[in-house]
Amino acid sequence: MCAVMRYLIIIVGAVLVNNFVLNRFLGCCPFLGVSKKTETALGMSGAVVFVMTVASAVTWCLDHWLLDPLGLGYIHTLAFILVIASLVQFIDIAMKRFVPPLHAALGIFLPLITTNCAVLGVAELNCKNGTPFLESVLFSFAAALGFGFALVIFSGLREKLAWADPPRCFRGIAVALVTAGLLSLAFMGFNGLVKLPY
Amino acid sequence: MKPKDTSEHYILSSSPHAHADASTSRIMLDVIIALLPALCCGVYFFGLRALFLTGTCIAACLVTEGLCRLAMKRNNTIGDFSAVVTGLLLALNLPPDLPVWMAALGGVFAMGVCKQLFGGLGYNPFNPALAARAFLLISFTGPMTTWTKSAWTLSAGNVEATTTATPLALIKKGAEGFDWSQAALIKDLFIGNVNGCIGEVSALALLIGAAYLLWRKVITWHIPVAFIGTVFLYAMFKGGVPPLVHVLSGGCVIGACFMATDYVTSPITANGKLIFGCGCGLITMLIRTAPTGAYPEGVSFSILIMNALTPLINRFTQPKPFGKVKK
Amino acid sequence: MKTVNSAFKFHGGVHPQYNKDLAASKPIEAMPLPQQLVISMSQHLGAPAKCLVKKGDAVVKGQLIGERNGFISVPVHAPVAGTVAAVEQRMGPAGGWADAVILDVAEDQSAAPAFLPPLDWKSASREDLLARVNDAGICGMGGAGFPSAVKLNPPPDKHCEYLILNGAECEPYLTSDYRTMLERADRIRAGVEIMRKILNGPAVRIAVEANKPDAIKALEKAFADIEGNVEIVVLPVLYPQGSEKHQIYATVKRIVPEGALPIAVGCVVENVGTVAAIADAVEKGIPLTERVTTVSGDGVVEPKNVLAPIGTRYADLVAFCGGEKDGVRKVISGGPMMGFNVPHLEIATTKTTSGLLFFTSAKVFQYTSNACINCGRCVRACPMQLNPAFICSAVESNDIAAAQKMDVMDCIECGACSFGCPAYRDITQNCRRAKASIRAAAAAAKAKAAAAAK
Amino acid sequence: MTAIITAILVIAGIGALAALALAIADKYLAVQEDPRIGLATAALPGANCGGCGFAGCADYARALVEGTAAPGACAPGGDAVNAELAKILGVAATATEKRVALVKCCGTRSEAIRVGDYNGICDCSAAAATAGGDKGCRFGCLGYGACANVCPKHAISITDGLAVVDKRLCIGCGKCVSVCPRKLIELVPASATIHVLCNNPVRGPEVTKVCGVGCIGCHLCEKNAGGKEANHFTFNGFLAKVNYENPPTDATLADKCPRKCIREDAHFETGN
Repeated sequence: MCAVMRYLIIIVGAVLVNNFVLNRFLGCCPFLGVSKKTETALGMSGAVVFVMTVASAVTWCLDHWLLDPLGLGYIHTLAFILVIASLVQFIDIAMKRFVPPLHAALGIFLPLITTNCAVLGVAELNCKNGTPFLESVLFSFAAALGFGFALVIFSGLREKLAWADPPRCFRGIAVALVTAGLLSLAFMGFNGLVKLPY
Repeated sequence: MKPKDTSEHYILSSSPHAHADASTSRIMLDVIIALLPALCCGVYFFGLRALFLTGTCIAACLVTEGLCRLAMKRNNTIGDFSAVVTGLLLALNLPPDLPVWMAALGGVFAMGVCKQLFGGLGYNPFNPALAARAFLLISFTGPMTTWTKSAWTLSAGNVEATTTATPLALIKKGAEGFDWSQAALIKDLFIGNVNGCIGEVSALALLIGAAYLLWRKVITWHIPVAFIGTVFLYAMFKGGVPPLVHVLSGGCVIGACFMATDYVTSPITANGKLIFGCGCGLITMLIRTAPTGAYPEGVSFSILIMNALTPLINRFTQPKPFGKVKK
Repeated sequence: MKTVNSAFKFHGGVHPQYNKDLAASKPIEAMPLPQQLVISMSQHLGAPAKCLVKKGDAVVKGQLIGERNGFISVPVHAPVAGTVAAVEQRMGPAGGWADAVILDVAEDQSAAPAFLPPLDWKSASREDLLARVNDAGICGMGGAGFPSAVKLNPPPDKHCEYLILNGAECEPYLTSDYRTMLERADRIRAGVEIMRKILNGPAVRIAVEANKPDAIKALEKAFADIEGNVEIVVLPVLYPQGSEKHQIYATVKRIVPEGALPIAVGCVVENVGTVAAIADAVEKGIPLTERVTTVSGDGVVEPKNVLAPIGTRYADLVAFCGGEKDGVRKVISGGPMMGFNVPHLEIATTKTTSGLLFFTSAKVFQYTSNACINCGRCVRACPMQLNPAFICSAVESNDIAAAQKMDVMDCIECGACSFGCPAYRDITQNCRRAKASIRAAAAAAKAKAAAAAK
Repeated sequence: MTAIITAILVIAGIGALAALALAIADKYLAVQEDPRIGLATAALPGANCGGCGFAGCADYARALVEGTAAPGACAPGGDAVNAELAKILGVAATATEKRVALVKCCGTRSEAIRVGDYNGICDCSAAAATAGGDKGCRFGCLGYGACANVCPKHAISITDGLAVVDKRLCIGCGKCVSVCPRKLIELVPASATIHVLCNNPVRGPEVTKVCGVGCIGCHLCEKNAGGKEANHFTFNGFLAKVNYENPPTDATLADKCPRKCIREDAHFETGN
């Protein structure tokens, strides 16, 4: 299999087939929290793409060049959390300085990327699968794209739901969760569309 | 003391004071009428059980809708026939041999979870019939993909073979040495003498119904043409199985003409409809032709995914007002 | 002079049942004077006129009783001789309250009318003619009531290339313009020549819908020997063909930018009735004090085209047409697509009352709105190419900002969206509501800014 | 043992590096924000009612600190909050009395006539724009609930075609005042107990034609409340109005009103 094809499969697999939110159910907190407006969802997607790509690159280096040689594979989760947390803090500060409107729109959810299991999840997955560096970064990038894709679709649906008239007890997050479930159901159609190399 | 009211009051309302002869129930009735030929074909090919299954689905939908409205303390909306349409569409997308209770469950899911939970007709983001079908397919994969009773005959070379698979399942399996372009096969596919869901087999009956809907101006040409056109072109460039076989087999025609054109879950503008139709066709063919894909048929999933994208498509295909000046 | 078919079709539009045959064959009939007239000071678009009479004053026919009050305003004249019984607030056809002169009509109408001196348009100057249009109190008689003198006096940087006569009369039931074209084609011609002079010789396009072949013939006859660039443009039958912007597109294929007046694309559109009134005002000196009103609908005994003095109460008008039948449920001032419901018949006609329709329960649809099913009929019908369904949903969720973003301010309230809505939603009313709310917010912001500036 | 020490050292090292990076970022990229914004936001009640004219409490707080708004606009917070704000901003506090909304109409469906059967959107402005509204009195409450729909505290209910304010729930934000197309809602001191519930200034005969409880401007209330000198009522045309600078307290005024449009503590129990 030529390399380009392989990369394409990684991207399609991470965006559609094994979508982080709709298939692996990672990153559900921002998925529900920042999906009320499409604009905010787009901003959040951008932030996640950035954080996830950079984080996976950093964690890969950390894992391969520091932890593995020292035989410290068992504490990689701890180390990853540390790195990711400070990275997010850094982005938070930078964003506040350079794009304040986006910072204001993302509000509490930007620091929440720290605890976004998708970020840690992708680092863990790369670590577990022993993916090479370039593919790790690509996979993380694609996974974040998939997260963003799902988030933006979902925000569109929720904007439509804002005009809907569900029964009182289902208003707000309840009906959003049902919608997310149905969206996940729809994405099951991509099941097995491509065979992931790992 | 209240002053005496003058005689009977006139009605006061905002203009316009004239209205076209159109109503939601009339539209739904038109869809039901348009689906009747397909239902008749289903009954002809699969026997009375198909009719029974259809009745069950419709009854389940009606009862669920009524109960939901009652529980929500809202007006009863059974009279707008939308529940009948959903029940009918769901049944037409089920294999004729599905256990009756599963069909009923599908109806309950369609009405309860996919429609009334969002507030009823007009608010559901996904096509209820398709969501219910997908739900059944995921939950009961076996019964939903078993085709036992009605067998169709196909000839490969000089050998006549009887199979219980659907044409798409055969394509997926890669029926070796099979001549897909033979006239008899195309004819069977067109008439509906193949295995498949109750309502999807006969392209002829479905096209008659679609023509009726177009004539009644219930649907526009955009989605069906874009959908089927994309499937055709994709199959043409992909090679192998003739495009016509792809178009005529499985749920392509019923999906393009009846499911994707569902008002509530498809874009409102003509451009949006074209994008929607193309997207449906593309995803359908991706799922159908992926060698490792889990499903031989992708119509319902493709429409569901495009349903999810509909709000975004609407957002980016807003019409430009007459005389709008670019800012 | 030639007759051509319109080659430009605007987007959307609907085909309501026209039912024009009820009154189309009835010649214009002058009605006997009622006992009392209610003459509103606010019959036009813009500032109401300033009332010049008080209780007890005797007035003669044609006397100025309300003077122009601002740039966009027109004067009001007494249609008949009589005595002022009161000057008080009265409700107009659109539901707004304004000062009105209650005039007891004198039995003896022999007193000399106070008309303006007749002018010969060929020798009179452009300025004199314009002043006459102004002094005669002429405003658009099609519905909006825009002051004609303002329309005929474009700003110096704008040149009028086309004078378009609106004879489309696309509203169902109404036949007043049709009868005017049929019976007063010569007056329309005289008006066209006067307006051409005022506007420095623009090309003339007379727009008539194809369902009025008699009117087209009458106009062709009257205009047969006219010089210059004059064309009768036959428009396809489509509502709202009479909308200014759409008529301009259908006749000369120009698109009026949003928020602009037709003069922005070198056009002036005037209703045929107004053109005839201008001819009378110039050549005979008669101010605008009477107009043709179609009284029709299935709830009136004898549908007619009535020539009535302005200020005639609807009760008197319908009495002249044999009275209303039993079971009338709706009374509409204007046409069924854009007209106003009135709660009672004490309301009086104005310069813009083109019709008065009475509908019994057989023709009245009472409705309850259902949820939008997203069918897209309104999007296909909207001549302004808006998305009425989404605007309506947004307004119903009190999201006025979203409605504004979807250009609700461009809505012309033609009603094509509500007309075809299978869910019977109040789309037009919601658009109107959003527009009112946006205008109110803008006015409040302006007032706040003005207060802050102080 | 070495493994544990290596692990501790590695993690500590990563932590130290990250801390250093963050410290540098904080020093060079930080945005200076007035700390008073946070203080003011915290001092506000957080109801986000918008009664102050800003989009929520945080927005008002920002405007306060930037000097584009003055304290005293927060009705829900009352004096305590305004004093707190003034302290944060370092300006003198302006005392505000608690005010509540009053619907100046008592023409219920059973008392005031309707002149048409309205069929359209259930909204007062929409109804008022349709043939001037279906209520006979053109100054009276239409009862389609525009005020109730905007009330952030659900303090307004529609009873028998008339909007009624629950004084205990009302926070005096004034949103209802601006949406009423008839302009008949007024913010009045919560302590006032006698109100004239009518908004129709036209002559008596015109009023009695359309409403059983409309004020006809008979001046009896003024007479009963100690005459003109007592200055408890003012008049606008043929409409009595309570002078809320000097409100009457005599409960019998209500009974003595021949039109029954003067009500004691209109519709609601005494607020706090």
